[in-house]
Amino acid sequence: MNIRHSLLLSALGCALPLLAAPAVPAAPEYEFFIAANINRNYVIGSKIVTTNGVFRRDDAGAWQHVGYNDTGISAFAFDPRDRNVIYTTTINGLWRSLDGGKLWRICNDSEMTEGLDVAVDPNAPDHVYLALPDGIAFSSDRAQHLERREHGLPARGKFTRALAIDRTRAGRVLAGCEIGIYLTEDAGKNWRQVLPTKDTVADIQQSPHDPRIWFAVTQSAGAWRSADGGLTWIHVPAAPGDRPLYNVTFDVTNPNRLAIGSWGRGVWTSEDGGQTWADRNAGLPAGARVWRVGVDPAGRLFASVVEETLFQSADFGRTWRPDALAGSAVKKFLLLPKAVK
Amino acid sequence: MQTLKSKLFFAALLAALGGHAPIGAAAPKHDLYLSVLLSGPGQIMGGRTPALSGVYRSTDRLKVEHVGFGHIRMFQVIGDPHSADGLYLAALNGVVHSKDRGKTWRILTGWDMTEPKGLAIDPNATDHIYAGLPDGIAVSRDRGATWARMNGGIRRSYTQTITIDRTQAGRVLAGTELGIYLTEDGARTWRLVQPTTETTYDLRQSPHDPKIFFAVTTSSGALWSEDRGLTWKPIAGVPKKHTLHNGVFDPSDARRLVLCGWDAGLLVSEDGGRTWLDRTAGLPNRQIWSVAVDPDQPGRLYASPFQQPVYVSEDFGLNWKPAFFEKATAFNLTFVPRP
Amino acid sequence: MKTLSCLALAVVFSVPLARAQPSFKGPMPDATVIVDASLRRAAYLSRIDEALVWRAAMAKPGEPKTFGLGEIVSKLARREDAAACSERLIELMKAPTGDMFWMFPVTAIYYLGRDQLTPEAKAAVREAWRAYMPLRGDTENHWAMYYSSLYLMAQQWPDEPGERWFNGKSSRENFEESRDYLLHWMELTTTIGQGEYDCTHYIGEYAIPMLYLATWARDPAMRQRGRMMLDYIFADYAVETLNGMYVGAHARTDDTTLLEKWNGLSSFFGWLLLGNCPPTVAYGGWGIYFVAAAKNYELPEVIYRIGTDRAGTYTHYERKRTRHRWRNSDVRNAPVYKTTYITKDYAVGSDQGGLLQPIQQHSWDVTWAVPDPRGVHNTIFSNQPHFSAHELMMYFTEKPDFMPAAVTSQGKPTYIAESKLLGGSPYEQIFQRDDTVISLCHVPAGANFEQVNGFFSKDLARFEEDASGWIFTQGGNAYIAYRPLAPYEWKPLEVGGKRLRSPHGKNGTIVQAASVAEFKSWDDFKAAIRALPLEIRLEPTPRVAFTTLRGKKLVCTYGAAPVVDGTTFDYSGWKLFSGPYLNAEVGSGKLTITHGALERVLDFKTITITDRVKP
Amino acid sequence: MKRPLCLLPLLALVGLRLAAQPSFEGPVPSTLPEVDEDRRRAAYVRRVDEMLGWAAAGGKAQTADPARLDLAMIAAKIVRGEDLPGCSQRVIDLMREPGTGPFWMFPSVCIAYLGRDRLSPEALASIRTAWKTTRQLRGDTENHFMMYYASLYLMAELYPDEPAETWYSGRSSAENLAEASAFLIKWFDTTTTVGQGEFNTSNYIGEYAIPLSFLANWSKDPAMRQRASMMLDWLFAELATSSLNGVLRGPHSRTDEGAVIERWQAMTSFFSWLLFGNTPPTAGYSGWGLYFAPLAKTYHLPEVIYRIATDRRGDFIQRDRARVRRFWRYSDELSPPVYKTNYLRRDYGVGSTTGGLIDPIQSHVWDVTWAEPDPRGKHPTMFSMHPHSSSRSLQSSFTAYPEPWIKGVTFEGKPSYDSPDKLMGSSPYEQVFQDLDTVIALYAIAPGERFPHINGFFSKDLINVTEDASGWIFAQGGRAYLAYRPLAGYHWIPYLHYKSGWAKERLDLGGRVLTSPHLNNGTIVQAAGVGEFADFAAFQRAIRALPLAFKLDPLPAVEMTTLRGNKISFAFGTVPQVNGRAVDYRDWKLFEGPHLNAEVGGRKLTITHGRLERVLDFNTLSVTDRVK
Repeated sequence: MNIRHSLLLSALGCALPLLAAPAVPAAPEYEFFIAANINRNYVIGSKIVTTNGVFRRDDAGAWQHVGYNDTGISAFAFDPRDRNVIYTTTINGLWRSLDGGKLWRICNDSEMTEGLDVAVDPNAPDHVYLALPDGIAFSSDRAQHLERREHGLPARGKFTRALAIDRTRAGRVLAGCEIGIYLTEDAGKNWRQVLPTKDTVADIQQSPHDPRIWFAVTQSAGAWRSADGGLTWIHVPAAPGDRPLYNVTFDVTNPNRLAIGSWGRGVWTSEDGGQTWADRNAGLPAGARVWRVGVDPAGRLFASVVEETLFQSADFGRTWRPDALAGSAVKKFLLLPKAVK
Repeated sequence: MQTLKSKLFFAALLAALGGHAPIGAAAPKHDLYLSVLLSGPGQIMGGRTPALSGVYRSTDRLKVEHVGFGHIRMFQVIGDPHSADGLYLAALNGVVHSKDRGKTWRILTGWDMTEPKGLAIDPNATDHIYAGLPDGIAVSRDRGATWARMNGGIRRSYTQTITIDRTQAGRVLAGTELGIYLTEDGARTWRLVQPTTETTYDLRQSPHDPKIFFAVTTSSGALWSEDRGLTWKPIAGVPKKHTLHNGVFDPSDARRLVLCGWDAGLLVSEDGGRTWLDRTAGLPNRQIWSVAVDPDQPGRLYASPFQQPVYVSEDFGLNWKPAFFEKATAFNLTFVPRP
Repeated sequence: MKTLSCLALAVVFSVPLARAQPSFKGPMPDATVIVDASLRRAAYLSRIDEALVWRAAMAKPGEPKTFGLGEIVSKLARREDAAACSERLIELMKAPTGDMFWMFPVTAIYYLGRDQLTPEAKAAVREAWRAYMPLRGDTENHWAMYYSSLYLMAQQWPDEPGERWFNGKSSRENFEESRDYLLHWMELTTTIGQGEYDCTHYIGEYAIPMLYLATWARDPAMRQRGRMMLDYIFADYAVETLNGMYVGAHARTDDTTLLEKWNGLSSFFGWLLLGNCPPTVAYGGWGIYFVAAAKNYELPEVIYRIGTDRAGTYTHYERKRTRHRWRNSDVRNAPVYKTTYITKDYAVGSDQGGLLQPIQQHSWDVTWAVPDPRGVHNTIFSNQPHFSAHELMMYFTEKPDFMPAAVTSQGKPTYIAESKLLGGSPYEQIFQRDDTVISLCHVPAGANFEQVNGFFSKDLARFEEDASGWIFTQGGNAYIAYRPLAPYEWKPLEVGGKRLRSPHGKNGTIVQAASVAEFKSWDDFKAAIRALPLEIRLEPTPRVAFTTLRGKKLVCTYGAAPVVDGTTFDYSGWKLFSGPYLNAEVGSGKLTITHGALERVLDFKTITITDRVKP
Repeated sequence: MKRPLCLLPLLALVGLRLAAQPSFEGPVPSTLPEVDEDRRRAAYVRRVDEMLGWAAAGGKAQTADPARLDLAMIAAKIVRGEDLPGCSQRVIDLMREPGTGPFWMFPSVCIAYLGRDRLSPEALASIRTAWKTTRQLRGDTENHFMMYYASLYLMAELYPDEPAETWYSGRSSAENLAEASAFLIKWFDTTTTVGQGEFNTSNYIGEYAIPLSFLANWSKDPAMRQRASMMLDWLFAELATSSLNGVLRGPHSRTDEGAVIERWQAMTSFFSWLLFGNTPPTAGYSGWGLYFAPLAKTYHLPEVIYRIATDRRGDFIQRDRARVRRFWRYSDELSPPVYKTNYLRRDYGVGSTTGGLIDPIQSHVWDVTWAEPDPRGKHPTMFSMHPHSSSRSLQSSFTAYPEPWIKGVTFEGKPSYDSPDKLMGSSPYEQVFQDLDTVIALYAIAPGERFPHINGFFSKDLINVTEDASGWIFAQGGRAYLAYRPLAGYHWIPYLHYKSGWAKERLDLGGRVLTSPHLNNGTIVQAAGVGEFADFAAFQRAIRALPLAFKLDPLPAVEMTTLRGNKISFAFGTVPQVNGRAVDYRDWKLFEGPHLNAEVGGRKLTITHGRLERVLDFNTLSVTDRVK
C-alpha cells in the first residue's frame, strides 16, 4: 500500500472546510466506504501509478485506503463482525482478505468471472453472495468455497448486477438480474422472480429506517419501490426512467431522503420518500453522467461524475463542491453499521 | 587406375616369363574369361580395393584386360546365344548382362535375388535363362527382363550350379545343398535324382556324349551319370573328404576329365573317369579354386590355386607355369565363343 | 563374407585427432533427464553442431587427403565452404570406392549440397553414379544403405534411361526396385524381427539410411516409414541400454565392444539422442553421416524416457530372427528369443543360445553401470568358443573351406581362436529368468573347441573363489555370483582381466546378479547365494536345478525345454516385443511404445504414427 | 472499463523506425511450397534464428543499451546465451514494477523458465516475488484467460508446494495449478467440441499460440503438453485453410481497422511467415511473435498443415463452425454457433459467416480477398457491412456499464466503433449467404439505429472500377474479377485508412466507401478468376446475363443464378435455398471440407492433404499421422 498516497488524500480531506452539521446528530454508528478507480487511462497491462480501490472515510472526512490497490473493484463487502475480513469483486471474480487487506485470496475458480456484486448476510456473517454475469454464487464459509445457487433463476437472463440482503432475516436476499428482481428466502437455494424487467436491474437498496421499504433502479425501466420487504414492487413514476439509472441510496440520517445516480440524468433526489424527485445536477459538470451517488453517515450527498471527480453536497444536492479523489470513478458507495472490530 | 595398369603389366610379364606360346597361327575361337578376386581374402565389402577384382578377358591367352566393373565377387560368365558381343554374368549384385562385351552393364535381377552362383541358357530355348541362387532357382523366359522363382520341389534350395541338357529344351539339372535335382518341364517341377549331404558345386554335361553328366560335391565326392542325369554313381578314386569345386570335361578329348578342390588339389582322368591322377605337383598349393580346359588348345589346362597366380599347363597338368596375376582367387575360368 | 565393422574403425583411426573433441574427451555428460522439450532439443542440436564443427575442421588446407566425404558432408550441413567442397568432390568422384559405404555419404552430400554445390560438382556426382558400380553387399545393413541411397538418387534424377546408371536400369526401375526392397525389409523387421538385431555397431548402418529416407524421400509414405523405422530402431535400442550402453545379447558386436561395452557406435546414438554417455572416438566415425541430417529427426519423448529412466527394474522380452540361412537350416530366419533384465545398477541379457548369427554373435552377459564407461570392461559372461565351416556355410554363400581363416583377416581376428570370447555356439543353450542366467554346453567330441571360456574383467571390484564352487564378484553396484559347472583354470588376457578356461565339453555357467543395495554386506550376499538350492549334473548331459535369488525354481537340461516353477517353458508364445515399454505381436507390423502416460504406436500396416498420452 | 488490450504491444511499435529486419524489409518470399522437408525445416529454423538475433540485438531499437531491454529481448538473449549477467540485472530492474495481467504474466513466465539455469538466483527470485506482490488481472476474454492460466499453471509447476501467502492469488501452488488446469482443460474441450470463440482473428492467434507453446514444452504433465501441442496444430491448421498466400482472409471474430483493409497487416501474417514461409512478417515480428521464437524450434509444423497452407493448385471450400464470444445478456444462448464458409482459389478467397452479432466490436463478417504478389500496403479486399454501434450490443458481451463505454472503446484500440464510416464490426441487421464465390448480404436495419446505412469497401488497389448501367459495379483486383451489386442507391465517400487498429490517426491512401443510406438493403458480390474469361468485357457480359431478381420491401430478398450456375434464393429472415434446397445449418459440422473435418462434439480433428493425414483426438489425447 502506498502510504504516502493515503496521507495525501487524508490531508486533502482535512483541508476541505466542513459545511454545517447535518440535521440529525451524527452519531457515529455507521462507516462510509467507497470503491474508487483513480486511474482513468488504465488499461490492462499498463502500469498503475495511483491508489485505487476501497477507501473508508474517516471522521475527519479523509479517505483512508483499505486493502489492495486495485483499479477494477466493482463492489465490496465486509464481515459485519470484523472489518479485517474484506471481500472485493473485480474482473477476476471475488477476492477476500482476512487480515485487513494484507493477504488476499481469489475465491472463485475459472468458471466464475467478473464479479459484479458481493454481499454478506449480517445475520449469518459467514454467508457470502456473489453476483456474476451468468448467475449467483454462494458461500457458507466466508468464501473459502463457492457454489452456484441458481435454482429458480432463468436459464438465460440471470446476468446479476446487484445483490441486497434483508437485514431482518438470515438467508433472505434480493438479486437484480437482466430480466428482473429475484428473491430467495433460503439462502439462495430457491429463487423466484418478484419483479420482471426488460433490462438489467442495476441496484437494490433496503431502507436503513424501515426494513420493509426497498428501492430498486433499472437500466431502462426507471425506479421501483417495495413496501413489503421486496415481495411486490411499484413503479416510481416521478423518478427519471428514460435513461439508465445506475444506483439508488437512502439517507441514513433522514428516512424521507433518497438519491439516484443516472447516466444521462445525473443526480436526482427525493425528500418525500420517493414520491417526488428533483434534478440535482446544478453545480455538477455538464452531461449528467453519474456513476454513483452515496450518502455518508452525516447525511452528506456524494456523486461520482464520470471522468471528472467526486463531488459532495451538504444540502442534499442543491449545491456541490468537489471532494478529494480527483479523477476518480466510484463504483460503489457502502454505508455500514460499525463493526465490532 | 595405377593399380590396374600395373596389374596388367605384371600379368603380361608373367605370361611372357611363362613362355607359353601365343595362339598365333590358329586364332582361338574362344575368349578366356576369368572371374577373380585380386585383393585377398580379407577384402570386405565397402573397403578400399587395392586391386581391381572382377572379370578379366584374355583374347590371346597372354594378356588379360579388365572387363566392366571391379567387384570382388563375380561367379560365372557365359556367352549370349543371341549376340556374339553379349555376356551374362552371375555376380554378387545379381545376374548382369552386357551387350557390348563388358563396356556397359545392366543388372537384370532385382532386390530379391542375391548372389547368383550358377547361370545357364537353354540352347534349345535361348530366351530362357536359369540362375542358381542361395535360396532357390530363378528362371527368366525373356532373356532376363523378368524373373520368376521356380524351385518347387526342392528342399533346401541353395543352388550352386545349373546345367541344361542340350538335347531337350527345359531339361535342367541343378546342384543344390542336398543333391542334384532334375526338371524336365522348364523348372516347373523338380525331382531329386541324387541326394548329397552337402552342396554340389559343379555339374557338367559331356561335350562328347550328351547322356553323360559329371558332378562334384562338398562331401560326396564326384558323381557320374550315363543316363542323362537320372541316376548317378560315385566316381571311385575321388576322395570325399574334400570340397570339390570344379569337375570339367576336356572338349577335345572325351577321355579326359579334370577336377579340383580345397585341399583336394587337381586330379585328372585320362580314361573317362575310371582312374584319377594327382596333377597338383607344380602348383603352389592344394587349394585349387577352379580349373578349366582350353577348347582351342588341346591339352591346355588352367588352374587357380587359392591366392596364387592362375597357372597354365600345356600338358594336361604335368607341368605348370604361372600365367596371370600375382595373387588371385578365380571363382570361375570360362571360355566364351569369340565374336 | 563381407563384414564391415572394421571399416568404420579404420575410418575412425585414419582421422587424426588433431582437434579437441569435447564430448569424447570431456567429462561424462550430466545424465539428468531433461523434461523440458525445448532444452532437450537444444541440447540435441548442440551435440549435432559439436560433431559437425569437429569434423568440418578435420579438412586441412593444402592436404586434400584430409578432405574426404565426411568433411564435405559436415561442411555442407553447416552450409560452409561450398566452393571448396565442390572442387574436392569433383576430385573424389574420379575414383569412387566403398560400395554402399560410398553411396550413402555421396547421397547425403548431394542432398545437402543441392543448393550449394556447383553444377560441375553435381555433374561429377552424377557421372560417378553412372560409371561406378557399387557392390550391393550380402547383408541387410548393406542393402539398407544401398537401396536407400539408390532410392534417393533415382528420385533426384528421375526419368533417366538405363545408360545413365551404373546398373543399366532406368531411374524408374531403380526407384521401384529400391522401394520394393525397403518395404520388404521393413515388413520383415516389423513382423518377425530384425535380422541384424541390437548391433552395437550396425545400428548406424540402419539408422543413417532410415534418417535419409525420413528426410529426403519425397513420397510421404516412404518418409513416414523412414521416420517410423528410426523410432523403431531407437526404441529397440533405448529399452536395452544402461546409460547409453547397448546391453544384452547382440546379433553382431566385436571383440572390443564385447568387453568395453560402451565402445560401440551405438554409444554415439546414446550420446546424441539420450545424452547419457560419451560418444565413441570421432563420433563413431559414421556418426557424422547421421548428424548431417539429424536436425530433421526428433527422438520421441517416450523413447527418450525409456532410454533414460532407470528408476525401476524391468524385464524386456523380444523376438528377433537370425540372419538369412542359406544352408544347413530348414528355416531361412529362425527365431531369436531375447530376455533383458535391467536395473539402474546392472543389466542381464541373453538369447536362447545356439548359432543365431555368424561370427559376431554375443549371447549373454551381465553388464554393470559405471560412472564413466570409457576403458572399463564392465561385463561378465561365459561363452562356448566355436567356429566351423558349417556355421559359415549356413550364413554365407561362399565355398566353405577357406572361410574360417579368411574371416580372421576380415575384421574378426579371434574367430578361430580357442581363447575367443565372441561368437555363438550350436552347443550352448541359455535360459534366463530375471537376473539369473543358466548356460549349458554340450560340445560333441571333436568339435572346435571342447571348452567354455568365462570373462573376468580387470574392473571387477571384488573377486573371490568360494569353497562352495561359486565365484563371487562385484562390478560397480552389482554383486555377481558366477558358478562354473566344471573344473577350470585361469588364463591371462592381453587386455587385462582373466579368462576362465574350463576344458570340458559338458559344461555350463550359472550367473546370479543382484544390487549391492539389496544386501547389508558382501558377506550377506555370499551367504544368500550359498544358501540357494542348487543341483548340478553333467552326465549324460548337463542339467541344473536352481532356485534363484528371486525365488524361481529353474530346471534346465541340455536339449530339453527349461522348467520354471514346475512348468515347462514354451517359446511358442514369445512376442515380437513384450515388457513394460515395448509391445508388439509377431506378424502385426505394429509396435506400441509406452512410458508412463506416454504412448507411441507405429503401425506399418497403415503407415500410421499415433502419439497418445494416457490419462 | 478495462478493455482488453491485446494490441498494447503493437502500440509500442507504432511510429518507431524499424531497424534492419531482413524478412520485413526484404523481398516477398516465394509462395511456392518447399517440397523437401529438410529445406523446409532449415528455412523455418533460419526464420526463428532471424527473430532471435533481431531481438537479442535490441529489437526495434537495435541497441545494446541494457536499459532498453524488454522481456522479449531478454528471452532471446537467454536462448542465445548472450550477456546472461546483464539479463539477470535487467530482469531484477524490470521486476521492480511488475505488470498486472496476462500480457505481463506470460513474458515473465517465459523468462522464469528460460532462465531457470541461466539467470541468477536473484533474478529468478525477483520474478517469483512479483508473482507474490502484484495482483494479476485475469481479463475477460478467452485469449486473456488462456494467457493467464497457462502462465499461472506453469508458475505453479515451477514453484510447487508453496503456500497460499506466497502467491498474489492467496492460493497455494497446488490450488493455482488445479484452477489453471481446470480452465485449460475446459477450454480445450469447448474449443474442440463447439469451436473456438475467438476464431480466425487477425491478431489474437499469438495470444493462444504462445501460451500453448509454453505449455507444450514446459508443462510437467505429459497430457497437458500433448493437449497444447495438439492445439497448436489445430490453430495452425485453421490458419492454413483460411489464409491465401499467408494472408488471413474471410470472416474474423476479431480484427482491427487496419487489418480488415490492409489484410496482411496482422499477426497471422507473422505466423504464416514463420510456419509457411509464404508472406513477410509484420513489423517487429508482430511484437509478440518474439515470445513464440524461444520455443519455436521445438515445434514441428506437421507437413500436412504446411501443404494445406501452401498448395493453391486446387479450389476448395471449407465449411466450419465456431461460436460467438459469450453473450451474458440479450441472447438465448451463451455462445451461439457461428457458421463459416471459406472458398479458396489460387487467385482469391471468399469467406463469410451468416452475419449477425459475433463479437460486439471487432468482427468482420465477409469479404472477397484477392492475392497480391506483395501484400504489404495493399488493400486487396471487397465487402460491405452495416456500421452498427449500440450499447445493447456491447452489453450483450460485456458486464461493464455500456453508456460510458461507447466512447471508451474508441480509446481502447477500437477507434472506429462509433464512426459512421467504419468498416469493422458485425451487425444484428445483416444476414449473409455465400455459395462458392458468390456472396449475398442482406440488411434490414431497425429504424432508430445509430447509423442507418451500409458501407461497401472499394479498394485503392482495384482497377477498372466500372459502374455499369445494369446496376453492377465491375472491377478487377489482382487476378480476380469482381462484380458488386448494391441493391439500393448509394454515394461515394473517401476511404480514410486507420494506420492500425490502435491508432486513431486516419490517412487518405485512396479507395472509397460506397455508402447506401437505406435501411432495407443488400449487396451481391460475385468473384471469378481472370483466367476464366477472355477479357474483362466477357466477364461483365457473363455477369449481366446472370438471372437476378430482388426486392427490398417489406424485407430484402434476392433470387439469382450464380456464375457457377447455382440458383440461390435468399430472403432476410429466412433460410437460404440453393437449387431449391434449403441450407440446413443444424447439420453444419465443426469442420467440413477437403482439409479439415470434425464433428460437433467430437473433440477430434482430421487434417488431410493428399495422402497425408493427421488426426488430433482430444478424447484419447492422441495424435495420429498417417500416410494414405
